[in-house]
Amino acid sequence: MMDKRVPDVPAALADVQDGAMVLIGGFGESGSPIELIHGLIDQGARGLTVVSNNTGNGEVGLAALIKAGRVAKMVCSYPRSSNSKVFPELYRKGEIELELVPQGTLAERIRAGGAGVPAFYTPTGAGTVLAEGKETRDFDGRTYVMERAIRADFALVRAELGDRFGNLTFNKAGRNFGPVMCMAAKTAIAQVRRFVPAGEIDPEHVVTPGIFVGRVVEVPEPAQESALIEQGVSYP
Amino acid sequence: MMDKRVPDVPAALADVQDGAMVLIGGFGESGSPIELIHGLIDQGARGLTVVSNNTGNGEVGLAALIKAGRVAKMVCSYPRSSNSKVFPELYRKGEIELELVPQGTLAERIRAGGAGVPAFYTPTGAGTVLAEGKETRDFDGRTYVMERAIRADFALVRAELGDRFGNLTFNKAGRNFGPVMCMAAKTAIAQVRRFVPAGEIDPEHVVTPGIFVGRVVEVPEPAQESALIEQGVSYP
Amino acid sequence: MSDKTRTGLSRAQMAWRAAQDIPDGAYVNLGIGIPELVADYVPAGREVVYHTENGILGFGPAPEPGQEDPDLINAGKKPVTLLPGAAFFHHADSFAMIRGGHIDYCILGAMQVAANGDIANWSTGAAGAIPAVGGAMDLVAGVRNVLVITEHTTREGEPKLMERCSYPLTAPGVVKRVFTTFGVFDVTASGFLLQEIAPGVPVEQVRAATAAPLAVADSLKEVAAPQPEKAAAHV
Amino acid sequence: MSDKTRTGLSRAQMAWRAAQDIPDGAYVNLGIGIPELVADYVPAGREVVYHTENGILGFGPAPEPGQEDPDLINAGKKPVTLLPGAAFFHHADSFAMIRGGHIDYCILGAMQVAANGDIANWSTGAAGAIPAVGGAMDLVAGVRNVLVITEHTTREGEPKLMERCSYPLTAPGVVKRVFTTFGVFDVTASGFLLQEIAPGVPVEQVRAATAAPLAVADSLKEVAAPQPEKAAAHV
Repeated sequence: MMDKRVPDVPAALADVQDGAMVLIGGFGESGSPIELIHGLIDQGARGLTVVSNNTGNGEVGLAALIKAGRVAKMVCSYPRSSNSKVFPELYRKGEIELELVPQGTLAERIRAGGAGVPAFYTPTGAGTVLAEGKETRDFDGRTYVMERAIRADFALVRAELGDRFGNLTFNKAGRNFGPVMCMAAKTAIAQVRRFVPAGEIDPEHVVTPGIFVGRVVEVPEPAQESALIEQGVSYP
Repeated sequence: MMDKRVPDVPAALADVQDGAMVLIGGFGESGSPIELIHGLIDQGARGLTVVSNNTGNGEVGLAALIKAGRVAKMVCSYPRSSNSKVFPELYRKGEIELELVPQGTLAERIRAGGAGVPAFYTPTGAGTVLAEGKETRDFDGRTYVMERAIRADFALVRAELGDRFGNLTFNKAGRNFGPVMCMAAKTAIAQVRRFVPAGEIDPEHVVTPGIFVGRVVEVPEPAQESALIEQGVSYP
Repeated sequence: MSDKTRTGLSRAQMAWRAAQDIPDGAYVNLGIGIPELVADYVPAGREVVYHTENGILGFGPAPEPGQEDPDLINAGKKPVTLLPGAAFFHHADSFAMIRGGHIDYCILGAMQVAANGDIANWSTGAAGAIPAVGGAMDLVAGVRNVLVITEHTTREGEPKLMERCSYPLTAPGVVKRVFTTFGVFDVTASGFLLQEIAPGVPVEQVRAATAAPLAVADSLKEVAAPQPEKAAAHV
Repeated sequence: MSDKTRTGLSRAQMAWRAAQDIPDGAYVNLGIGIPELVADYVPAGREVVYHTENGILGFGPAPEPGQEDPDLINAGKKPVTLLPGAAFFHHADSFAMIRGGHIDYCILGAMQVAANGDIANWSTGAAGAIPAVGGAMDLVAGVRNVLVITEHTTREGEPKLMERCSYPLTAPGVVKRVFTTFGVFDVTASGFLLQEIAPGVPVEQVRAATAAPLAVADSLKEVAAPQPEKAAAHV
């Protein structure tokens, strides 16, 4: 029987190896799989390359993973925010690498990785410093940049409902990078607010078909990053 | 006020010009916008380039459009079927051009057109006659074919529900090419089984956001191609 | 062709044998024809999720007569049903599943398979034929394990396992295993390797019907398929 | 800076003026800062659908206090509400809308805009700064009409309308029109063209604060924005 449900967060993350490439969903705290990120801190893998739109806030979630020294390299579009101290500090000290990617290019590179497309052309970034060192090419009189696909070992995402096949729905704009990150990882791990029996999600309403998902773990009341920060939490 | 609803099929198709490039949804009869296709026959535009997975059956729908001599060129993956006579006959006589594209490449080229990606690489077709004359390139030791995006003047698709903003849902596997074709056309026209008030489609369940749709026309009881053929219908 | 020692496995037996290779929890795409029969023979206790390139995961068998829905069909345009946990998606997502390596197995028919894993299953290249490819090239280029089920020879007795394909390729070097009337053939770095043979068929007969060098596994055994009559009864 | 003839338009007046350029039925993406105010001034009778790159079409104003949902936010990470007809979608689809030319207008802030339409709004290129680009490059490369709202000069009085940008570009040659404290500037093939001027501001003052040649339209008129006090009251 196909059953992708795992009993808890440690079981979901047990085989993340040192040096793994990990996609982490979320746009700021929206859709951020905070319990999975904290589980990854507990699990201990080091030297990670993390692909995520931002670099976290305060000292919880992604910021805590970075603070714990587990991330060798960040691939992201917007590594600073009103409340990000951890990444900027390490970056200035030269202790973490950064690959800066325009947000839409980041999403499209991840989708390409999931779709078996090794490279594509985009107008975004053409004529800017972010295209330096990249191949460019003209099509129909406009210059485009060639971008390579991103594939990863793991994806960690937050979803709303999940069933034993790994079918997922998301909550509002918390959907953001979740669906494409599930596509691009060898093992996509989703924390869901609620397990539902197979068939409870209408086949018309499935957002991420289970084929893209490796494991589902139930986290009924996920923490909000901003609430933890307000409470002065520093993980672990 | 934004209102993409039009009163009838002729109003939806009034400005299709001779020589237009038209994407037509459907996988066989599933999801085929048969009333819009018949409307296009009535409307009279000639010299069309039609992009559609198949070439129609019997003498209704897409086959009837071809039979009426309106299609100069077909771009499709599977131009024959158990009940297709019209296209093969014209093709053998040299009266219609064919660009044969693998089905997944066809879908991806259309999506790329809608997503502002002018070209991408795919493993599909590499080392076959369908890659002849196309650029190939190795990435990580495997050969890929460069494929160009498809953009069109119009898309004709069949959907299930539609609202005044053009938001759409589809019916089961009738979804097939509909969403990507809507993305890739300057004017996407959807025949929907039912108009619904804005907000009736849950924002989580919208399959094609209205931004990709230009016009919506209600066709409450769409004909099925196979039923028309059984009845011996030949359109017009 | 009534002599069982000459005919080898039935279509149902070939499908039965291929089905034994599908592990529990696999995502599988079945081609039109004999491959469709595979679903009937997946061993009890294994749950397999079927993908069809027109946009469904998790479909089930044909519906009762009268329950057909023209929008609920497989890639062969035959009516199917839905199992709990099914999902619909558009064509670009469906082929992302294929091209992105998310489908574990595809089982296809073929006109020819070559000793180097090349497959030809979309065109004879004959002048005047209407070329039609559908999703065949995407499947063989993208799916992790490409398996072929085919009669060992054409109706005219021409070999289908070749040194090199004479028909236009669907993709080069992708086939892992072939199930034919005469047995189970792995495609190895040094060509075809006969792993299992149809009961009562001599190796020399297989060789004679194969247009490529044929190695025979030391561990060669008979295909343990149920009797054709019995297997056929399931269909 | 209390002298109105020197300060020109208020933030609200700039937003008001930009809002007049948005036609009925447009899909619009508003940047963070002054551009956000534009939504308050779209003339009655015009229906505009707002897009935010994190995955919503059809959002509305901020919710009542206590009604905020951390998963219902805009690209500036501020809470929003939904209007009837809204839709959610993932990031690849959201940027397909942007890159694919489906968004009619984006209205953004800028550090610098050049006479050739170049825009710099993501980085000063200063050593030690943490580079961060977000969706800025996608928006200016993909949206059909890129409009900029900005103070005419920096807080330090440095010009922001330049012959060429000195900061790293967000994209070359994309800006169509700039709304500043001092007026409305079209980017034409021959550089900046002053189309409308803030009431009471002399052209020479505008020229002096602009680091590029400035042509003045024959049809130059005053910006017809409501009084700053009145406009500000709407915010």
